Amino acid sequence: MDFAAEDLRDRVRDFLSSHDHAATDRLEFLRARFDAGLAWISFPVGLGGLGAPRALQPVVDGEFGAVGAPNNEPLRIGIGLGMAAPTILRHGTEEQRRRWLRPLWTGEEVWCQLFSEPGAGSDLAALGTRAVRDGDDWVVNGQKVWTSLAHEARWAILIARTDPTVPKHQGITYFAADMTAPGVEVRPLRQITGESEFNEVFLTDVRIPDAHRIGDVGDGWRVAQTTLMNERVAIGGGAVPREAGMIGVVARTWRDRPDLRTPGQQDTLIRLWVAAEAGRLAAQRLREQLAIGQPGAEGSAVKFAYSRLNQEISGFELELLGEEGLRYEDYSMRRPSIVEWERRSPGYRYLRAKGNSIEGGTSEILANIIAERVLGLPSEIRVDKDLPWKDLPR
Amino acid sequence: MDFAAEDLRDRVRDFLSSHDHAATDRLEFLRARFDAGLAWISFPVGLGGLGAPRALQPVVDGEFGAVGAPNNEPLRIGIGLGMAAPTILRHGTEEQRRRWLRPLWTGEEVWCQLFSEPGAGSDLAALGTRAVRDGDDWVVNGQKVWTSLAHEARWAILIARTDPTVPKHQGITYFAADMTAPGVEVRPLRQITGESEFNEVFLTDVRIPDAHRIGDVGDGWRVAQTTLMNERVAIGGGAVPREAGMIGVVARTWRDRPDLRTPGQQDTLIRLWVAAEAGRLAAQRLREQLAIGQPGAEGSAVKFAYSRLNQEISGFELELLGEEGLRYEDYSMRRPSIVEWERRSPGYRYLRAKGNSIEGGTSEILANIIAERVLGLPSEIRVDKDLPWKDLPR
Amino acid sequence: MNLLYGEEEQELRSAVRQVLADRSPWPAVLVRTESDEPYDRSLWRTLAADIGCAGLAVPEKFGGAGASWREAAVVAEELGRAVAPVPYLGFVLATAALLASEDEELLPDLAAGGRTAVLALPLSTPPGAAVWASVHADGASLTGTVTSVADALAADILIVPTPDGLFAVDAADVTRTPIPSLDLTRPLCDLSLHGASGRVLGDGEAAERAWSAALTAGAAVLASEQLGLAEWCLDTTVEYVKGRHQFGRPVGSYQGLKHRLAELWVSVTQARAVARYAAGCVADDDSDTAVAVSLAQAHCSPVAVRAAEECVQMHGGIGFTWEHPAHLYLKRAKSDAIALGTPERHRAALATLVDLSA
Amino acid sequence: MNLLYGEEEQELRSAVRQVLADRSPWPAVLVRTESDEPYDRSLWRTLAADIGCAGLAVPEKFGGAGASWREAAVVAEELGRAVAPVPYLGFVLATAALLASEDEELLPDLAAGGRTAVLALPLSTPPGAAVWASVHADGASLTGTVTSVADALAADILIVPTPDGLFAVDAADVTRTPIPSLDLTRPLCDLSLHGASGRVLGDGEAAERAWSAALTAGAAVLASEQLGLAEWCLDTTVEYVKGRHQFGRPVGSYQGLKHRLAELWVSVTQARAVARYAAGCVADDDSDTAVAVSLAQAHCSPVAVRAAEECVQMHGGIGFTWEHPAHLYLKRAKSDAIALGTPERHRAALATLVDLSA
Repeated sequence: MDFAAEDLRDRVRDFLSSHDHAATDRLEFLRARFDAGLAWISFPVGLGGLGAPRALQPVVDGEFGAVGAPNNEPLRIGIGLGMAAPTILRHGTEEQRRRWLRPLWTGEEVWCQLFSEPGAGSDLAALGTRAVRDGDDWVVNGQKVWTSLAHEARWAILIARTDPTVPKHQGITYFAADMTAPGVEVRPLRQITGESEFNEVFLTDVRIPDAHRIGDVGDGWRVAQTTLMNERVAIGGGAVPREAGMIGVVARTWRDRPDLRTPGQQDTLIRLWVAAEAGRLAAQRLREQLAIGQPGAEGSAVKFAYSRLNQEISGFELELLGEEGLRYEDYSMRRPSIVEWERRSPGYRYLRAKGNSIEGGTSEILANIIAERVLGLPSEIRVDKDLPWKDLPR
Repeated sequence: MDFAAEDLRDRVRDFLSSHDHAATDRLEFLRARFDAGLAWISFPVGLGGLGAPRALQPVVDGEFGAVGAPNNEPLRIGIGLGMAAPTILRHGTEEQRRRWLRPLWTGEEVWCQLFSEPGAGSDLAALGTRAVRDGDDWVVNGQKVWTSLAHEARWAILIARTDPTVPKHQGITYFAADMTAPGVEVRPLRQITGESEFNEVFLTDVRIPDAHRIGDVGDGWRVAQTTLMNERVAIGGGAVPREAGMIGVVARTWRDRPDLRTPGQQDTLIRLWVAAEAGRLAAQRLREQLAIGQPGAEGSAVKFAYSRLNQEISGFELELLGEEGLRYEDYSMRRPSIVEWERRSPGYRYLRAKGNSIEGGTSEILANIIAERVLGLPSEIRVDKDLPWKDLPR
Repeated sequence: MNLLYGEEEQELRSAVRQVLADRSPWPAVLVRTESDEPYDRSLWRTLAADIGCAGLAVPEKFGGAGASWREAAVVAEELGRAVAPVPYLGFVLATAALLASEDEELLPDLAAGGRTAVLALPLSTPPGAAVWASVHADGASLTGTVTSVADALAADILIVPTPDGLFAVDAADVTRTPIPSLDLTRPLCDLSLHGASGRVLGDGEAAERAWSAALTAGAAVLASEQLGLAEWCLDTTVEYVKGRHQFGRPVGSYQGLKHRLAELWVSVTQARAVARYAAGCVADDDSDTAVAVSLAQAHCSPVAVRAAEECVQMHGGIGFTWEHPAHLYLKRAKSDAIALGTPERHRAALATLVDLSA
Repeated sequence: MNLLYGEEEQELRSAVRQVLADRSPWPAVLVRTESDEPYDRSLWRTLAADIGCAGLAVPEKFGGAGASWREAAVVAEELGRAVAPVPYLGFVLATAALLASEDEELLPDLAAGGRTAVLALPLSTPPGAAVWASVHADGASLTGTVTSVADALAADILIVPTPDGLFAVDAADVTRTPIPSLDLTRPLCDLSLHGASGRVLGDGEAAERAWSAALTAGAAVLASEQLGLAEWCLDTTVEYVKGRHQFGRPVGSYQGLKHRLAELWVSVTQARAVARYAAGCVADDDSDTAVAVSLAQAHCSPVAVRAAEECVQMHGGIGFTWEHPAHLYLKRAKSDAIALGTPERHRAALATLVDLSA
């Protein structure tokens, strides 16, 4: 079936004419939208979609947005939408898809991701959380870390080791874990900014029905690739204007505060401005490539450059401010749900930016990826490929 | 025997009273000084020395210098003095010491070093020049490179492979090679500056008597360590004044040429000035440590920092000069014997400085040395340790 | 503004690259640097006339191909990749000055790849600089000197800015003294005019606009040359470290080098975006052109220099020898960084343009 | 000038290090940052009085130990290593001001480790800055505010610069408002004086000389603190990457990290030399003192920041958590970089001092 943007606009208009968003309960409205195949249009019919091209999704979202219809708060449920859903769709059973996808999309059930562990960060496949078969269940023990939304989530995508006697990539299995099950303990993980965006999750004899296994036993690493690939695709939608982000903050400070300016800082500021603008144009060029279907490896470059730039600009900003840079806002423990760079203090920006080169793939790992996958340089000598997981040096 | 500086001064005065340096032939004078044990005073009696502490050498050299006595042109024969002599002393036979040390010290016989090869730079022990035993001789074939003074040298210290079937460090033997022997061909190696300080040396069926072997067969790598250790000890004698070297050149240009100055360059210039001064003080502190017998690993740091600084300053200088930086002096092929930074053009400084991070240990190798030997970080995984040389990947 | 390459640009690139590979491999470039004939005139004729590089940015009404500076910038990328000994940069500057002057007399011949012209200014002159008052006109008779002019040795016509207007002068009427140039593949010369006869192309503000437009277009095209040069250095270094073994491993498997090369690749990726943006702005006469061009120069100059410096360093000893091409790129990269304004000059210009002065 | 540590300095270092290890391990420091008692007064008494740190730079005639700023700088190294919650930097500034004022009344008590004083200036004030005219004296009665003063919360005496002279004020007579400070281990406060009674220590040029000397000595000692901080970060990171395994290898065996740590070690080595030189110059009242101090600040500030930033990064996720000490060092390092003048301010000062201004 060939879809044109106009067909989709018609469908939305038809839907809206029979569902008055102002008069319908928010959740009812979202469920109806899902059932009409107007949720994620590229998903199959019956699972919130129409089998339409993914590229047309903005058309649908735009139509709903234009009339002010309620949305599913995509930022809040980003992990479910971006990572869990594509994995469930691709590797889940029909029953799993029907059970999980609808409340995931409507936001009734928030999902989180139980992948990283204290001992398995960059080397995720070294994870040590154990899942042992017991009748129709799996019994899970271990510790996960850097889990956004764990304290709000109903479900988690989880990878755990089901066979420690084979090499590390082979003994992993992928599950959906019920975050309300006994033995799941969520503790906030406090960051250097004083607040806590993330959690640690302790799993003690948590029972997961085998029916909640996604993919085959021992095939979890391959299943997780679907999740991770979707994590890295995200590069933002539309064009970003000049001086968006941190460079804009410091540029405004410079313009508004002649008292802070010195000739010696001008050249440094412009170097940062140039780096920001070069990064912005490179990201724009990448979006143009993606739009015409050339994948382009520049995505890693964009994240790599962005991290460094945020750190350099925020470091410069503090020294530019001098005395004001010595003063912080508030180190007391809070639980923000998103990072708001511009509305926070310079000290917060400086500290929070340190996480940019660690979260979502360290800059070192990104550089390895660029070196090996883009430039084709020989890989590091690997000592862990063929060793059983239990014999790995740690 | 305990030596005091005063004893040594007396000896020099005695020597000078019986050898009028103005009336004596230069070579005769130097030979007599050697025979009097006043050449390298830490060497044994009979081999140019007195068995005196090395730290007192400046006293003797100072006395001779003060009266204007002829010297042995230490810069010209640096390889012999700094590397060949300590190796011959330590590993040579008594006959070899007597044959080679005296004309080496007087400068009658210039020495060069045949170590590096095109395929064995940082990984010197991978060298492929072969030496095969034939009666009382060894027959040598191979190519050496980056050989200073090869075109003026009478002798060379040479390492060559005598057994390719054992791991690389074990199959090497150390020789003294007669540079006038048949089969030795010296070709100038032209650098990016246009001129040629170095040579390539091609060895074709060169016969070396076994009597010119230094150390045991297969023990050449150990013998070469004496040579290389002495190469790296060199860190210059006295205190260096502020703004010596390249930073002084560019600082003078800045002061003398107000037309070139811009506010945007001042901060960069001062960054370089600070780096130069920090490097200078670090080198001074190292000398103080050496003077009280604390070895200190800072030597590698000094060379590492010096290379980068020279490159950064000379790069800055060219851009500061603008149009003048576009003009070179002369790319025609010449054979200078020493590098004269200050008397040459900015373009030459820029190009020649590129060699600083390659010659005498690349900056990458120095960083490895610092990381592993100073900081104690785990060494790189080595795939070549136990492989026979002939089976190494190349 | 689209920052990608169109299909026609890719075809143009292939054609130029093929000619350069056939006719100007680096050993030939190296030998030529010490010959009596530093420019390859025959190669230039092929590129300019047969491939049509000379007329790309020239509208059809002046006998050109009616493409744009975008396509001209693609040619510069390939010439930078090959450090080709052709007078393209000087030609770009002259053509841009003539286009701004709407000169019907010279443009058709130039666009057809007939005669060659250069702008008679020191190569280091940045856009927006007050032009050297080093040549004066007495009527149509020009006297004075201009130092460090690029590509003038290969030119038939010199476009000479003076305080009295912009003039076209027959190169044969000017004394051209070659000078030893840092960049072996783009030799400079000093010009000396003793009453040379000039044809006025414009005066007053029109003349200033003309050479200002020329310097701007030249700086944009230069950024693309720097991009191509950086790409060659990166590609060549990557290939070398894949094959060079030390300690039983390819040196390209050591993370120290890998991370530096990855960082360089990131910078080159950005250089491609900013160079495309600058070329596009000049092509469209966009109001952001001055910012785009200074941005491109401020970014691409240091990237090209770093690419060439890393190329030398990662080749180890061999990269420090005359017999390896790395030095040709190092010299071109450093010379390009000074050409048409150093990065620091362009940053200072940006500070004014985007209201970030101290 | 000798840049090494003497035997007595090494003994002093050992004593201080031992006390800090026993009494102020980092978990205790971390807990204290969120307590009501941000300074460890008992620890300070031990260091100041028992070990004798307070009197090091004070001549015997004022009741001190008659050592010098060299020894005081060694103490700062160790305190930087431990991000110790004691008011040493403020104390150094106050002592230097009192020494310059030759004040016989306060010095003996301070030198004995009795009362504690700080200089009432914003921590960001660089040597040579025109002093804030934010407090005015009406006779001996002082009114005004001073913002962002370090260590004042722990002080008994405030040494207050005013346009009318330098005054000693009882801290109890001043309103001290703690402010959330970037650096958790050196909290700042704002001072508010409402007719507080001051004792004049000097006026006119003598007063200016006193606070100028204080800022200079403080900046020199701060460089040593930065050195110690950078050493801790380097040592801790090296230990961590030796033990942390990823992909079956210690991460410290990867060349990318090794080279960065080697570079950091080179910079720290240089920081040690310049910090020693600055301390020596201040101790000897050398004519090169102004250069030495700005050099030390211009070099040591960025080195300490880089060391702390690399410490966070190379620890990966754990380094970004509140429960790991790295952030205490990061915050101190960045705060130190602003304290007593940013590196850029010191470079600007050097430009004037060594005749390299634009």
